[in-house]
Amino acid sequence: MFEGVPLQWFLVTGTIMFFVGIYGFLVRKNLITILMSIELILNSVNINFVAFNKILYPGHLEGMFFTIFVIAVAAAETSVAIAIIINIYRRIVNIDVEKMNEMKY
Amino acid sequence: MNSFFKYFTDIFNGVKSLLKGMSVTGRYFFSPGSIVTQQYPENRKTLKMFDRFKGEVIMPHNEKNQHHCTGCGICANNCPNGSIEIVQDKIETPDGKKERIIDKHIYHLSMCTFCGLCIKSCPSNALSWGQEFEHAVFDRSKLTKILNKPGSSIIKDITE
Amino acid sequence: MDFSIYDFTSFNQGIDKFFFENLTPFWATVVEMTIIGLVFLIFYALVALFLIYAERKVCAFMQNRVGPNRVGPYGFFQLIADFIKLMLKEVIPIKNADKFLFNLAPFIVVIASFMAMAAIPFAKGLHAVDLDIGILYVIAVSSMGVIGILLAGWSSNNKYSLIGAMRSGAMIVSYELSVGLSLITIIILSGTMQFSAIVEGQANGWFIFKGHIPALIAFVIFLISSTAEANRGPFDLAEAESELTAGFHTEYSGIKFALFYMCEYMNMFIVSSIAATVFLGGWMPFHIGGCDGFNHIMDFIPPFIWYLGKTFFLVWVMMWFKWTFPRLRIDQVLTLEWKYLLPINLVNILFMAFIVLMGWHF
Amino acid sequence: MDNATLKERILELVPNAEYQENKQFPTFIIPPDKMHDLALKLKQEADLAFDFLFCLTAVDRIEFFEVVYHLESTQLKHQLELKVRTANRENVAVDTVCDVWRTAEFHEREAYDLMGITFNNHPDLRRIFLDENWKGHPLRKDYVDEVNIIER
Amino acid sequence: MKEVINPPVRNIEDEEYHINIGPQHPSTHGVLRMVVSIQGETVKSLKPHCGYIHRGIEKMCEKDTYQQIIHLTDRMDYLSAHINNHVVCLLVERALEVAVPERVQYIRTIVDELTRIASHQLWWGCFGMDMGGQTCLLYGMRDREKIMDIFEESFGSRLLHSYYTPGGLMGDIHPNFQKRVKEFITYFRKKIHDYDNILTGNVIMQERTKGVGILTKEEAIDYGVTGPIGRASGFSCDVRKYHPYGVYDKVDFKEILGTQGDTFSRYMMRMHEMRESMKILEQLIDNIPAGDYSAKMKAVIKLPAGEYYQRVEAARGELGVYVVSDGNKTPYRMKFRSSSFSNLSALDHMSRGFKIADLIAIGGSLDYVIPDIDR
Amino acid sequence: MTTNQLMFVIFSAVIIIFSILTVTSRRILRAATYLLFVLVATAGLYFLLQFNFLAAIQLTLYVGGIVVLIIFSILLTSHLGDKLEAPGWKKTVPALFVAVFGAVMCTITILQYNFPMEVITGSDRTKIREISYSLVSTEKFGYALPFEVISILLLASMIGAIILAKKRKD
Amino acid sequence: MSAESLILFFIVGAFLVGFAVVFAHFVAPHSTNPQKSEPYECGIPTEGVTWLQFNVGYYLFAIIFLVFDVESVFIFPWAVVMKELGMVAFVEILIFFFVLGLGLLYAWKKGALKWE
Amino acid sequence: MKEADFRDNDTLELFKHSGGNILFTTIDAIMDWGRANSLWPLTFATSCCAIEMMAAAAPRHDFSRFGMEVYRASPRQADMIVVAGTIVNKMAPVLKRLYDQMPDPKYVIAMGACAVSGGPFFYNSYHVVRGVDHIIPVDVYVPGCPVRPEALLYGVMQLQRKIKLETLTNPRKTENLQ
Ligand code: SF4
Ligand code: SF4
Ligand code: SF4
Repeated sequence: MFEGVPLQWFLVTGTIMFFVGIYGFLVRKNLITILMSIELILNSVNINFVAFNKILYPGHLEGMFFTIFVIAVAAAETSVAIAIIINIYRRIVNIDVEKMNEMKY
Repeated sequence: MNSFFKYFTDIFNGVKSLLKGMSVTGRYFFSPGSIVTQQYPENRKTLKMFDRFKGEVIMPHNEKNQHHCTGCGICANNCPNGSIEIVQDKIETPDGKKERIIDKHIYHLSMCTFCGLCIKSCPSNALSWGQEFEHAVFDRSKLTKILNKPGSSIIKDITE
Repeated sequence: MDFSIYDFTSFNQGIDKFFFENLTPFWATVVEMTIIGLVFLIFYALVALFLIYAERKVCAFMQNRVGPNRVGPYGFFQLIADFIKLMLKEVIPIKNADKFLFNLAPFIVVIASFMAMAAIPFAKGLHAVDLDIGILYVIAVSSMGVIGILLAGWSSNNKYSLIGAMRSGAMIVSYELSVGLSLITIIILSGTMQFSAIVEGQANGWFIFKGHIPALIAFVIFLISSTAEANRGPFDLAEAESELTAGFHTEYSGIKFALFYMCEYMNMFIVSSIAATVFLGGWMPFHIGGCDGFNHIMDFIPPFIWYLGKTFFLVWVMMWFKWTFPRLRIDQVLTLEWKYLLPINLVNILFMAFIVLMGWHF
Repeated sequence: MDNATLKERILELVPNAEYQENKQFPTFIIPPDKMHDLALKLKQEADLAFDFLFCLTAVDRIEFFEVVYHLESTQLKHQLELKVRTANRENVAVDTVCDVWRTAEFHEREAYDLMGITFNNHPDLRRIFLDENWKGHPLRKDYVDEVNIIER
Repeated sequence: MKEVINPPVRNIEDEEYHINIGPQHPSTHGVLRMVVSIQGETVKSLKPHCGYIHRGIEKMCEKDTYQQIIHLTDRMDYLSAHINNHVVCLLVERALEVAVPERVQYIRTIVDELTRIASHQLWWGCFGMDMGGQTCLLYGMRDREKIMDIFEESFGSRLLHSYYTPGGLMGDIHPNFQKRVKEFITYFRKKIHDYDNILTGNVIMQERTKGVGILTKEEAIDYGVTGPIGRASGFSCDVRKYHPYGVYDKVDFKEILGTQGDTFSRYMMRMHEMRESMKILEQLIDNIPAGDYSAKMKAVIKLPAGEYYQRVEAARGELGVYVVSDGNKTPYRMKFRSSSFSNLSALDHMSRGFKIADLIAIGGSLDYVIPDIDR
Repeated sequence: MTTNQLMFVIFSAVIIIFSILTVTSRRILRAATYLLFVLVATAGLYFLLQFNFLAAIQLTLYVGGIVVLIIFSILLTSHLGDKLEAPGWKKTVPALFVAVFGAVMCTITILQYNFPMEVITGSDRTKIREISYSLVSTEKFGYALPFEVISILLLASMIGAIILAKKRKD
Repeated sequence: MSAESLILFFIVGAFLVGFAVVFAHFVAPHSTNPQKSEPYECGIPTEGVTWLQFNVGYYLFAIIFLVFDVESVFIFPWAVVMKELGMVAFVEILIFFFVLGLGLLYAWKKGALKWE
Repeated sequence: MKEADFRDNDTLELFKHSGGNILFTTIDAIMDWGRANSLWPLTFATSCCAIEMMAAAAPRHDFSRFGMEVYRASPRQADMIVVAGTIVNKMAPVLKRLYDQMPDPKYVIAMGACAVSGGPFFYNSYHVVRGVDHIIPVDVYVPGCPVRPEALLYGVMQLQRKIKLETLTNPRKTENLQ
């Protein structure tokens, strides 16, 4: 029943999302927002995976499994990242990357 | 190992105590006979206050529109929060003596605490308890009452 | 077995066909889903209202009272009065609150529970969607609700609601695990996640009986953790009245509060219907193997009634919990989950897997 | 300990205390500067052991204020009433006893609030009932408040 | 290379944060306001702010005669209204050295104990509600209504009766009184099992209260904490035992002492006390002697100049009244030593280091009546 | 325009708009909420592609897990009135340039490449059963090993997070 | 009925609820006074900013939750085929659980499961 | 209860507005019916009368028959405030603030002598507000000390009668009442 949406559309969406994520990653100073930008980037990649899988190799599941594992890894990454962020926050009551140089030991 | 068993006995005892509690509420749920509610406005006809119920202070009048109050003011003095004000009037009795009688026995229901001191201290037993409790009003001034009815007079005691 | 009198599948397909024959597929889908959405929304509102009424009556009876009885017969219109009142109530804008999030929060909560309802089969063939990942879908969708609560608490610029939100956030996410894991026990037994297939699988015995002890344990765990999921007492420490006045919805008034209020009951309904579907056979009538006469009589009760009966029974059990138990403290709540329910659950899954492996189940 | 020995003991501790006849408790008037020391001793000495301060009152005696302490020993079950008088109405400071009996903390705050007696060394001497910016101390006999009081 | 700097370590978990509970709050049992400093959710310290219901009763007493004062004492600790009346009556009687008829003493004792039970029932309900079990409140209130009926039949009102007068009572008890009290005892003996089942044994409640809000015996004495709370800590402080009034010296009852001093033992103390009170009632109810319901008193009561102190055991602990009389018909100075006031002062100490939820439970177990604190 | 196209357009519009808002919003919790929308819309895309399982995972893990965690940490580290500093021009302009340049380049490349169109054949829906088999099976196209490795990854991340986050007792 | 129609379902729900809110907004009375929109704090003006005291307890649970959430999501597909695959699946899950059980045990022993 | 059984009907007459057109009267009727039958009280209680308010909620008298058992702890969700007990000067601003924070339409019942007029503390007390109507507009006064639960229920019914006089065209504006 699925038809009509060309692969490019997905890819373009993914691309734009990816670069928006890149932009956020570069511009943002707050660690949590940076983390959110990274999620955007990962998500855009996932879209591509899934789209490729579905449209180019419909019988297979590789793209999907990759996505699943990416999500799982992202979850693991987030939990550690947040732990780090919280730790930093506890130390200097700030989570700005630019203030982070105070942290150097 | 001990703590391992404790882990399970804790669960067991906990669940048991919870079930015990649930049995109480469950029992009441299934016994509608235990409902104790008196449905006030519906049972208004049958609702009867205890005969000593202190609803408000009233001044009983007999059928000739007479009451016992002499206007002495003792009740007003005894009232702890000034719920009673006596307005006296001077009249001349037929035999020429000047006598004070009651003009208005003002009773602030809004302030009365139903302590009963006025009733207890009234030397001529002019006051008593009314059974009315439906007092709610929209206007506070409605709660100030004049206990002696208009045109009422005092019952002359037989002893006089 | 003959469910044909109460089979909605053909009915559904008929409607489906009707639309798809007369309209383009696009419009057919749109119209169909709009109608279904409307029907569900009405159902949603009605169930919520009924549950609020039921709760008030149930708690009244448990407390030797009569409960609402002055508005309409047996006080049944009480809820309508409440509803009208809440609709006509002022909605107070809160100073310094983040307006966007403040207004968004109830939506998230409502939508989460509303979406979850889509997958529940009310009778044979009577469901909005029948996904092959039904259970996972419901868990996934309802996990969004907690975000609404967190946002509500944070954006209302109030200490109580913030603490309440954090508490219920920590609590709900924790108990989500138990909800999921206890359902896994049944998935092992049934070998499917599709609600319709799960129900079909219980035609000759509910899973709670089929699965021996593990299913029973899973059921109890599910009941406990779903009570917590729905933020109901004794786990209602988010709105712990005696500590935090009204918890995360302290600052909500009027219709927005009504949404939260409704959601609490809806969540209760949804978790109960999941439990009824997964453990108690959903719309499947009660059957005893061998007693054909008995089974036939049971078949005549419409599945919808069976479903509602089971669900409301579980709802009633949850109300019973609420009106009996004192509230848990936050650390007790978390201890219960992480030190009791979760390990037991994990072991239970293994146990069930072992039973299935050995073929000991019925 | 019976009242007679108690009297002796107190007079021994504070020689210039003044014994007052009272049917209920042996009563002493203690000079303000001695009170804190006496309190400590009353609590600590084993034969006195007044560990329970069950009431602390301030009384406005027109010329001066009086702080009344009611003490009991939970082991020996004897009771005692002490009074401390301020010199006049203006200088109304008394030493606190709330380091000896913690319950005095609230009672002294109450006395401060309603009677205007200040307690030296009190850890947290704020008004307890009335607003911080309330004027006057209502339980004083000379307190007038036209706004709030309607006399009968 | 940059110089190694140790950043200033600010331990934000240790920073204090204030939260305000009350005056309008469902679990402060009235209008107490508590400013709680918390760290995480742990109570660091707590400042009670009273006075939201300070009505100036002591000042008003200076303008009222002794009979009139009675109705004000009702309104202090309204849950043990009779006991509050009792203390003033006893004081006047002691000052005037009036012999109160035996019957009056019996009735007063019975009514006091009924009041105590009613108060504890309400407390049980409120405590249950503080713990989150609303049903408890309704059960408590339901059973309390039985006592309210007894009161209303005899004294004409439900909560505040002004029934005692110096020297006696306002009127005699209703003929049904004894019958109803006996009915109540049989009724309540059954119901108190429900109380145990639903709350006392409950694992949630036990977990929440055991070891929470501990007050040792020394601290209890130090803080002047009396009543069930003091006894839960092992402080034997029952005025009924040590300074008997009424006919308490003639009845046999136990002063039950706890050892733990935690919330749970405070809870248990009141449960025991209800049973003890019923025991007292059973001993007295059939033996009310005949006689007058009041001693002969002058219409205007004037206490001889001097100071008087009277203590009784109210439902929440020791209630004292201190009167300085200058020989007039009104007292010169009247001070109520209310139990809740002293009990409250220990709250700060008791709740330190526990969670906010525990604070509510501790507050519930203290059972303060705010107008009793504020007067 | 078919249903699918319409849906896709809606979703990608939501994704793009809200991802832009995510990186530009100055209120951090709003940014997280926008991120939530992006993720939900992505889940919608997966539904559209009939990867139901994947969509459910996206909702459970991303929306119900990661976003919740992010919101939790925001709740802990920022106040209601807080606004992030607006990034200065010095940062924005190059970043914008990079992003726009990259996006345009990639888009052009994608559009120019000739992907095979109209290849949809075979099974239209990915059945959960297939997925499960390949996840658990140890044969070719089986993911048993990653499945186990994930558990180790989770263990590692959990230990790491606990070590990092636990209050040090000093 | 297809899965993607869920989206329409979503939209209908959101729209109708939104309609209710907007409707209520129009019919409800409005009035203002200076204190109405102040935050409620038991009738006392709030002091200081409203923000939560930093409390590690809450989010530590969120972290552990996330980890277990990933885990449970992976068990779902396993559970579906457990019946058919039998022993292989059972062994796999044993290993899986063993590793995760270690994690849980670690968290337990470290006191991360104790709320403070 | 019949109209004639109620007290103070003449004051109620004064509140009556002249009727609108038929459409509006039906809507008004529905609206007022909803409001009158769904009065959620704020948990607000200061002293003795509060106990009787609780007694009214207790099984014997059961507030919930009126649909009133939904005590809301937050003023944002309450429709009505039952001022049960004495209000003192220190409490007055708090009460005012709570009242202000309630959403419209909101109603006030002054329960007990203290709330009506200061009651036993009218004379000689230095800290008592003599009637809450000095602070907030009161709809119904229920005297008594304490008020019997039945009397409170009666007061609620009086309030319901008053609510039923509201119209859409002439809504109740609490801010103008003062
Ligand atoms: S009522 Fe009695 S006391 Fe009062 S004025 Fe009349 S006669 Fe005197
Ligand atoms: S009952 Fe008491 S308060 Fe009421 S008028 Fe009589 S004396 Fe005054
Ligand atoms: S009216 Fe009477 S019962 Fe009510 S609060 Fe005032 S003093 Fe107490």
